[in-house]
Amino acid sequence: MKIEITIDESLCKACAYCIEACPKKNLEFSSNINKSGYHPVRVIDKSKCTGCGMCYQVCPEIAITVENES
Amino acid sequence: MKIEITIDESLCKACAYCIEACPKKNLEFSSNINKSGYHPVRVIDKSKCTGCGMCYQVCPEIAITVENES
Amino acid sequence: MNPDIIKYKTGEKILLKGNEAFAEGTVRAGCRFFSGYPITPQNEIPEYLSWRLFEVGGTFIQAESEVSAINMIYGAAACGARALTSSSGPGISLKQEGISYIAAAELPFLYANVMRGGPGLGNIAPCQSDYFQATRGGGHGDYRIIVLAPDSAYEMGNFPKLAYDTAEKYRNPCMILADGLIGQMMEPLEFNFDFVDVEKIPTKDYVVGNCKGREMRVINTLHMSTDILEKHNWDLYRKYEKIKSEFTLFEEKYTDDADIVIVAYGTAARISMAAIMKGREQGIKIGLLRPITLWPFPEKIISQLAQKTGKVLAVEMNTGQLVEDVQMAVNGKAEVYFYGRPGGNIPTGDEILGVAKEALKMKNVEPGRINVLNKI
Amino acid sequence: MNPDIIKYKTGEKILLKGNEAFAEGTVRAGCRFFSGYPITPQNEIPEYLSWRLFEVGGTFIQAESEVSAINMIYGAAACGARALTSSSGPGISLKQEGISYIAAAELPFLYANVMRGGPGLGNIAPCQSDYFQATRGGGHGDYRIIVLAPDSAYEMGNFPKLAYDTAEKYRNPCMILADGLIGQMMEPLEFNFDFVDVEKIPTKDYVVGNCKGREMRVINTLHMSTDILEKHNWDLYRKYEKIKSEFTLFEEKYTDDADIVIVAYGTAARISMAAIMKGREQGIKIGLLRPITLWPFPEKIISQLAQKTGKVLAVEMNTGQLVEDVQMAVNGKAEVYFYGRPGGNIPTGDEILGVAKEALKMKNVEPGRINVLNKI
Amino acid sequence: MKREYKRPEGLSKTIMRYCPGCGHSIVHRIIGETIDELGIREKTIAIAPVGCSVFLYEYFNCDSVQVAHGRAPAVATGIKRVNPELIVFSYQGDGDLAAIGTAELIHSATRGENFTVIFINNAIYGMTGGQQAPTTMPGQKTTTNPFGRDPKLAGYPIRVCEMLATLDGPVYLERTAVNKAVNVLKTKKAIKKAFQLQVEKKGYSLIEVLAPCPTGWGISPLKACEYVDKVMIPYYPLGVYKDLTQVK
Amino acid sequence: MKREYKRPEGLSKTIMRYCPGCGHSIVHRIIGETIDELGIREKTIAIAPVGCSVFLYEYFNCDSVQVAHGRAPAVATGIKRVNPELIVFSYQGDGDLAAIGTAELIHSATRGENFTVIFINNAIYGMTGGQQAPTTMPGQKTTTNPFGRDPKLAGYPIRVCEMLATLDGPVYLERTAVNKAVNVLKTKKAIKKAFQLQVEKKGYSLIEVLAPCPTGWGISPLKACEYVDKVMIPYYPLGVYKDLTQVK
Amino acid sequence: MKQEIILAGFGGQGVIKAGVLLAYAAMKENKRCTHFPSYGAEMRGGTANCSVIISDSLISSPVIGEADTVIAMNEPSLIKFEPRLKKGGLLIYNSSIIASKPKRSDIELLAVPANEIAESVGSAKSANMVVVGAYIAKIKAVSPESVKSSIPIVFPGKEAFLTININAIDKGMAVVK
Amino acid sequence: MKQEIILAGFGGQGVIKAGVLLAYAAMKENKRCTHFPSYGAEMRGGTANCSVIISDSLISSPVIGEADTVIAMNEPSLIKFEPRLKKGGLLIYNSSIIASKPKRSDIELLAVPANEIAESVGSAKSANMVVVGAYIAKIKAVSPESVKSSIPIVFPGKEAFLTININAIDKGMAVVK
Ligand SMILES: Cc1ncc(C[n+]2csc(CCOP(=O)(O)OP(=O)(O)O)c2C)c(N)n1
Ligand SMILES: Cc1ncc(C[n+]2csc(CCOP(=O)(O)OP(=O)(O)O)c2C)c(N)n1
Ligand code: SF4
Ligand code: SF4
Ligand code: SF4
Ligand code: SF4
Ligand code: SF4
Ligand code: SF4
Ligand SMILES: [Mg+2]
Ligand SMILES: [Mg+2]
Repeated sequence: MKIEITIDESLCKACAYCIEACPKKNLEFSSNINKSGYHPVRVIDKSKCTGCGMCYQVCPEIAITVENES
Repeated sequence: MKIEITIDESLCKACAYCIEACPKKNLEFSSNINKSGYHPVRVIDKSKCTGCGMCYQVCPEIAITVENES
Repeated sequence: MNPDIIKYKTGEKILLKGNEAFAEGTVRAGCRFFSGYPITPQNEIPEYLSWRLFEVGGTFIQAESEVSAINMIYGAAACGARALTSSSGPGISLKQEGISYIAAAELPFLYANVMRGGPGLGNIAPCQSDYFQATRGGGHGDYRIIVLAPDSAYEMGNFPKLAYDTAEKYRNPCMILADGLIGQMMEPLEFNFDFVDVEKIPTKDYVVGNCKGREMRVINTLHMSTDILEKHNWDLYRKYEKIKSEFTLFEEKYTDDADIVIVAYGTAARISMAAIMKGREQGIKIGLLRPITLWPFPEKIISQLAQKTGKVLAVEMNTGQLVEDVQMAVNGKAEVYFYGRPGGNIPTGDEILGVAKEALKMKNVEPGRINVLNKI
Repeated sequence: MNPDIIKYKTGEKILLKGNEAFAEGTVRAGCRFFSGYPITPQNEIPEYLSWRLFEVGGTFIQAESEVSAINMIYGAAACGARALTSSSGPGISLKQEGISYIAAAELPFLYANVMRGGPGLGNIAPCQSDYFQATRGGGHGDYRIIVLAPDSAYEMGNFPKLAYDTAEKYRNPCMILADGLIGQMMEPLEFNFDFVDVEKIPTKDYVVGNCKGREMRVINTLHMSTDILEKHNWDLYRKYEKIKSEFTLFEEKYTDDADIVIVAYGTAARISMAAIMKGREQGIKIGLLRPITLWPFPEKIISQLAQKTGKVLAVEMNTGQLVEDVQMAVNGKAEVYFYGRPGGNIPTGDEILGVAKEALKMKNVEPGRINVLNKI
Repeated sequence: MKREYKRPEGLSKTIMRYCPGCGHSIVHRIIGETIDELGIREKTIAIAPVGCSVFLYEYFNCDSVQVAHGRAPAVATGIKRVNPELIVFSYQGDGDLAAIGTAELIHSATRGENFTVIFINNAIYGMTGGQQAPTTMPGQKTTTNPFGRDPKLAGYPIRVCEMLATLDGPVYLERTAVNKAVNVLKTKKAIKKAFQLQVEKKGYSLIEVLAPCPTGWGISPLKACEYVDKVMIPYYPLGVYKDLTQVK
Repeated sequence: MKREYKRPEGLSKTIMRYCPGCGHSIVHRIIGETIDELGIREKTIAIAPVGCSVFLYEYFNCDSVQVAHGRAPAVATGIKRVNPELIVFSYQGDGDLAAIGTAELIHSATRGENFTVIFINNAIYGMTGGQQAPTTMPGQKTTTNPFGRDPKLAGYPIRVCEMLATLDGPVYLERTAVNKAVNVLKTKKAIKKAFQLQVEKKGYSLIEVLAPCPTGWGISPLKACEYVDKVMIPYYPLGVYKDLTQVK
Repeated sequence: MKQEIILAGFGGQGVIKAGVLLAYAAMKENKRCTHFPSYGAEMRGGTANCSVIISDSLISSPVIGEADTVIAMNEPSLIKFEPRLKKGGLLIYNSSIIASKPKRSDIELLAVPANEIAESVGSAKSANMVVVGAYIAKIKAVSPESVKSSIPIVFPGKEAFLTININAIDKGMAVVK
Repeated sequence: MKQEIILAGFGGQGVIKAGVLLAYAAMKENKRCTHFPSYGAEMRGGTANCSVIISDSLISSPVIGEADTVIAMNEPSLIKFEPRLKKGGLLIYNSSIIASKPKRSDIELLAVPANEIAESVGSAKSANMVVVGAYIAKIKAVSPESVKSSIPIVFPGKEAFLTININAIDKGMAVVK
C-alpha cells in the first residue's frame, strides 16, 4: 500500500475545510504566508494519512492531491 | 311569489348555455335575427319559470335578468 | 437534400402575405431554428414556421416570452445555425438586452420587427415608429444592427437570403424592419434564389460543439479588462465602418429630373410612389430615394440628391425619426421637409402629393433644419 | 413631517458617493417608492435606499428582475407616488418595454442609468455608450425621455428634485444618465434644496385610487382606433416640443474667446475641463459646452458656438453617439471632431488636450462631417 | 325574500366584446357581483392584462390600469404598496400569467402581496389568434401546434395552483371552472372569498378558472364546455390547493 | 487498486478566483470529475451565468457560452435543439435561476429539455456584493436587507425543487449540499446521475446544491458550513424530489 | 384596367377570404393585385375589412383612397365605407342583414340578399361567395372561371363546400343578370 | 497644494476605506477632495484600488494620470502602479508581503512592514491604517488630528477597533520619523 498526499501551498486559501474533514486530525495551518497572503495547510504526519481523500473532497481549491494504491 | 324573467335580445350571442342550464328546459332560440346576426334566446313559457337563476348564472352576456320574490 | 422540402420553384409566381413570404423565404435561405412569441401583426410568421420547419427537419419553439426567445437564438447561433426570431414593438423592446449580447458576441442571426402603433401597447395597425430603436441600437452599448426595409411581399420573401449571407459575412445580427402593412398584405411574388441546401453552408470557425482536436472555444461578451473591451469596441467600430462602405442599399426612382426628392422606406415609400406617379401626370417632378438598408443609411446618395434638387422630403409613418438621418446626410446643403402619420394611420398618395407640392412652393427656409409639414 | 427623517441640513457639507448622494437626493425630493434589481456599478443606490426608505416610511422592493421593477414603478406612478428605479446597461435594456408603456401613459417617474461598458455583459467600468438608448428611446414607438447628465456627486444629489418637478410638470419620465465614475466617486457635496414634505406635493388629477364621487379613471396605453392613437402621438409630439423650448440645460465654460469648443457631458466633461485648464496655461483657447439635458439637446447654443469658433470637438466615452446630435446642431456650419474612449477606459486630461490641439491644427476639413481623431 | 339576478353595479353598461360563449364574460360578471356584495367598488383597482380581456377597463365600473403583457402582478404590487387600502385585482390569461409573466406570478405570490389574482385558464392565446398557451393540452391543436401539442417538443402544460402551493407566500389558492352552472356557483364562492381575504388584509390569493374559448378551440360553445369537463379538468383537478384561513 | 484524488481533466489549469471556502469551487471540481468519468469532455458545452461563476468558461476544459443573467436555460435550449448530441449543462446561482431567470427555469423544465441544470443555492447575490436572493433565509442580513429579511415585506424564500416537482417535464430533481464531506459525496453522485441521464437522452434534470458563501454572509468558511446545516437545510430539506428513472 | 375594392363585414362573415379569392383569381390571369386585411382587436363581433386592388399595371400603393367598389356585408360596414366610394362607384350590400338604405345618390347600388341566397344553396357561410359572384358579374375584373378554379386553393381542405361555394357564386352572378 | 494618491492592494486589505479616510479628513479641513474606487470582478483575491485627490482648489478630473503618491499593499499592486508615479513621486509599499524591490530610481521609496506593525498593535486588519499613518507623516496632506477624528465616522460601529486603528496610525507615522 502506497499513500501519497501533496498540498499545493500556493493554491490554499486557508478555509480550514480539510482540517475539519480529516478523520485523522492530521492537517494544520503552517506558519508560512503564501503569495495570496494566507497561511496554507500542511500535513502534520504523512505516515498517519490513510489516503481516504476526505480532504480532497472538501477542498475548494483542489490544492490537495491524494494517491492511494492498495 | 313573483317571478320575472327578461332576456335582452340585442345582447344575446346564441351560445346556448342558458338553454342547456335551464332545469325546466324552458328556453329556446327564436327565429328572429338580432343586429349582430344571431338568433337570440327566448323563454318558451314564462309561467313555467321557477326563478332559479341558472340561466343568468351561465349567460356570458348578462342578457338575462331574473327577479324572484318569494 | 430531400427535394420534397422545396416548396416553390425559383421564379414561380405565388400569392402570399408578406409575413408568409418572409417565413418561407427564411426556410428557403437555410433557416432551421425559430423561437418566438406571438404578437400581432406578425403571427403568420411563427404560425407558418410551426409546420414548415417541421417539414424541413428544423426546430420551431414557441418560447415563454420574447426574452427567452432571443436567448434561445443566442444558443442556436452559437452552434452556427441560421436562426430566426420575429416580433413587433413591445416584444422587440424586450429583446434589446439579448440583441446587445448577440451583437457583442458577433453572432449572425436574423430577426424581423413587423411594426405596429406605439408607444406602449399602442395598436396593431401599420406604423414605422421603431426606426430609432432599429438603427440606433435600442439596447445598451456601442453596437449596430444591419437593417433591411422591404417594401413588398417580394422583398419579404427574398431578403432573408441576402440577410443571412450578409449577417454571416460580417458576423453581425441582421434585422428586417417591416410594418403591419408589408406583413399583412398579400401580393404575387416569386423567389429569386434557389432553395439553400443547409448541408452545404460552410461551418464557421467560431461555433461551439465538438472540441475534439482543437482548443476549447468560448462565446463570450464579458471583458473585465478595460483595454480588452476597448479593443473589442474599436474592432466592432471598424467592422461597422466596413459594412457601411460595402453594404448600403437603396432604390432611386425618377430622381434624374426631380425638383424634390422624397426619402421614404417600406410602406411609406410605396405610397410615395403613388404620389409621384400622380404628380408626374400633373407635370410635377418628384423623385424617390428609398433606403433599402436603414443602417447603413444611404447618406452619400441622399447628400448628392439633396444638393442637386435643393429640397428633400422625408415621409414616415411616425412623428419624425428617419428624418434625422436625412438631416445628417443633407448637412445643411438643402431644405429638409418632414411629413408623418403616426398611430397606424396610413397616408394616401394624394396626401403626400399635396405635401410635396407645398414643399415645392416654400421659400426662405433655412437649409438643413427640419420643417414639419403636418398641421399640428 | 417627522423632523427625524431629515438627514442633512440644506447646505451642510457631506462626503458621499455619487450613487449615495443620488439615493439620498431622491428621498429628499420626495421619493417614497423604489423597486430595482442589483447590478454594478449602481448597487449603492438600492443598498442605501433599503434602509433609508424604511426610515422615512417609504417602500423598498428588490424586484425579481428589471422587467418586474419597471412595472412596479408603473403601478406606483399610477397612484401618484414619486417612484424610482435604477440600473445599468443590461438592466436598462430589459426595462425598455416598460419605459415605453410609462411614457405612453404619460406617468412621471425617475430612473437612473449608471453606465458601464457594453455591449453585452461588457464590464463594470465607467462608460457612456448608452447615449443613443437614452436619447432616442430604446423602446418601441414615438416617445422621448427627459435625460439629465450629472457630472459630480453634487449634481447626483441635487438633480432628483429638479427631475421629479420636471417629470411631474410634463407628465413624462425623466432619467439620470450617469456613469460608473460619477456613481462611484466620493466628493463633498451639499443639498441645495429643502427636504420635501411629501404630504404637501399636490395630488394629481389622473391618479387611480379612490373613485368616490368622480368618474372612474383608466391608465391606459392601448388605442385601437388609429385616429385616437395618431392624436395621442401628436399630443406627445407637441409636449416634447414644449419641453424642448422650456427645459434645455447646459453649462458653458471659457467659450467667450475659444478657438474650439469641446462638447462633452458627465465624466467626459469633467476630464475635458482638466484639459481646458491645462490648455489655458499653455495659451491654448479651448471652451466647454456641457449639455446638462441630453434630451432636449442644447442644439441652439451649440449651433451658435460652432459658427463662432468654426471647430467643435465631441468627447465621449464610447465610439461616437452624442456626436451625431452635435453634427445635427452644427448643420454643416463648422468642423466636427470626435474623440472617444469606449470599454471603460477613461481618457486623461492630457490626452484630450492633445486631441484638441490636433483638431486646432487641421485644415481643409469638410464642415459638418464627423472627423474621428482616434487612431484606429 | 327577494332574489334579483341582474347586471351588477360593479360592471359598466358597456357591451362586452367577447365571442359567443366566452368564459371571460362569465367571470367578469362574477367579479362585478363580488364588488357589489363587498361594497368595494370605489376603492377597487382592476389591472387589465394583454389578452382578450385587455379591454376590461371598459367593462368594470372602477378605476383601472392597463398594463404590459404578463406584468400585472408587478403593477399590482406597485399600486398596493403605495396604497394598501385599495382593493387590487389582477386579471390574467394563461399566456399572460403562466408564460411571459411567470416570474412576476411566482415572485408576487412568494412575497405574499395582499392582492387577488383571477387567472383565466383557457388553454390558448385567444387574443392573438389561437396559439399555444403554457396550459394547452397535450394533443390540442392550435395555430402554432398544427399537429396538436406534442409534449416532447412543446412541453407539458403547467399546473399553476400546484406550483404556487409549494410557496409560503399565498394564503388561498383554488381552481374552479365556468363550464356549467354548478361550477359557476363555486367560482363565485371562491372569487368572493379571495376578495374578502384581501379586504381583511390576509394576503395573496389566486383563483384559477378553467374557461371555454370556443373561438380559439374552433368548436361550438357547448362543445367547449364539454372539453373543459372531459379534457381539462382531469389534467387540472378542481379544488382548493391552499387555504391558510378560516374565512367562510 | 489505485485511487487518485487530483484535479480532473474536465477542469483547466486556471486558478479559480472564488473566495476562500466558496461552494462554487467544490461543485466545479465535481462537475470536472463527472465529465472525466463519463468521457464527455469533447462534446460538453458549459453555460456560464452571470454571478460569481461568470468566469467558469476559464475553468472548464470544454467549449462554453457565457450568457445574459438568468437566461442560461433558454440558451441551453437553443444549443441542445440545434445539436442534440452535445452534452449541455447550465450552471446558475440563485439570483440567476430563481429571480430574473424564473420563467426560463420553469419553462425549460416543463418542456423537459434534455440538459442538466446545476443550481448553486447560496442564499445571496455573491457577485454584486451580497444583496438578497430569492432564497435568502428569513432574518438573514444582506446589503439590501440591512435589518434581516422580513418575509412580510420581502417575501418568503422559494423552494425550487419542490416547485419544479409539480411539473411533468423534469425526470430528476435532487437537492444536496457541499457543506461537509458526506454531502459533497452525495452531491457528486447526484450530479453524475444527472449528466448520465442526459447522455442517455432521458431528459431534464436539476441538482440544487446548498453552498456556503462566506463572503456574502460575512462569516468564516467553517461558520458558513454550519449555517448551511443549521439554517438552510431545515428550510430546504435535502433529498430527491423527482426521479422518473431507474438509473443507478 | 384598375379596380380598387373594399370588402367589409363582421369578423366571421368571410370578407377577408373573399378578397383573397379575388386576388388569387387576378394572379391567375396574370394581373397585378394586392390584398390588405384589417381587423379589429376583437375576435368576433367586431368588424373586419380588406382592400383588394386588381390592375393591369404596377400597383404602387395597396392602400385605397377612394374605392371603385365597396362590398358591405353588415350595417356598420355600410356606414363606415359608403363615404369611401368614389363618385359613380359601385356599392354592393347585403340586404339580408342591412336594414337601412345607402344614402348617397352619386353611386351605383346593388342590393344582394346574400344570407338568404347562401342559405338557399345550403350554407349561410357562403354569403361571401354570393357577393363575389355579384361583383364579378357586374364588374368583370376577373372571370368566373378564374374565381371558381381558385376556390380549392384559397379554401383548402374544404372540398365539401366546394359545390356550395360555386353554386353561391353562380346565384350571386344571377342577381346581376 | 494638490496631492494625487493611488492606494492599491488585495480586496480585503482595506485600501478603499483607507482612501475614504484620507478624503474625509481633507473635507474636514475644508479642502477639496475626490475618491474613486475600482474593483476587479472578484470578491476576494482580486485587486482593488482607489484614486484620492486632495487639493486646495477645484478638482476637475478625479482620474489620476501621473500620481504624486502610490501606496502598494501587495505585489501585484506594486507592479501595476509603480509605473504610474510621476518623477520624484513617493512610493509607499507594504514590505511585510512584498518580496521584490521597486525598480524605478527616479522616485522616493518608503518600505513599511505594515502587516507586522498591524499585528503588533493587535490586528492584522489595521495594516491599512499603518500606511495611512506613514503617508500623512511623510506628506502632510492632512493632519493626524483630522484623520483620527474621522475614523469613527468612516468606520462606524467599529468603536472596538478605534484604539487599534489609532495606534496603527501612530506606529505608521513613527516609521517616517
Ligand atoms: C410583450 C408582448 N408580447 C406579446 C404580445 C401579444 N399578445 C397579446 S395577448 C397575448 C396572449 C393572450 O393570451 P392569454 O394571456 O392566454 O389571454 P386570452 O386572450 O386567452 O384571454 C399575446 C401573446 C404583447 N402584447 N406584448
Ligand atoms: C440584466 C442584469 N441584471 C443584473 C445584473 C447584475 N448581476 C450580476 S450577477 C447578479 C446576481 C448574482 O447572484 P447569484 O445568481 O445568486 O450568483 P452568485 O454570485 O451568488 O453565485 C446580478 C444581479 C446583470 N449582470 N444583468
Ligand atoms: S487523505 Fe484522509 S487522512 Fe489523509 S489527510 Fe486527507 S483526510 Fe486526512
Ligand atoms: S481545504 Fe484546501 S483551501 Fe481550504 S484550507 Fe484545506 S487545502 Fe487550503
Ligand atoms: S330562471 Fe331557472 S327556470 Fe327560469 S328560465 Fe332561467 S334557468 Fe329556467
Ligand atoms: S346564455 Fe345568454 S348569450 Fe347565451 S344563448 Fe342564453 S341568453 Fe344568449
Ligand atoms: S378568442 Fe376565446 S378568450 Fe378571446 S373572446 Fe373569443 S372566446 Fe373569449
Ligand atoms: S462572494 Fe460568495 S459565491 Fe462569490 S466567490 Fe465569494 S464566497 Fe463564492
Ligand atoms: Mg388564454
Ligand atoms: Mg447566489
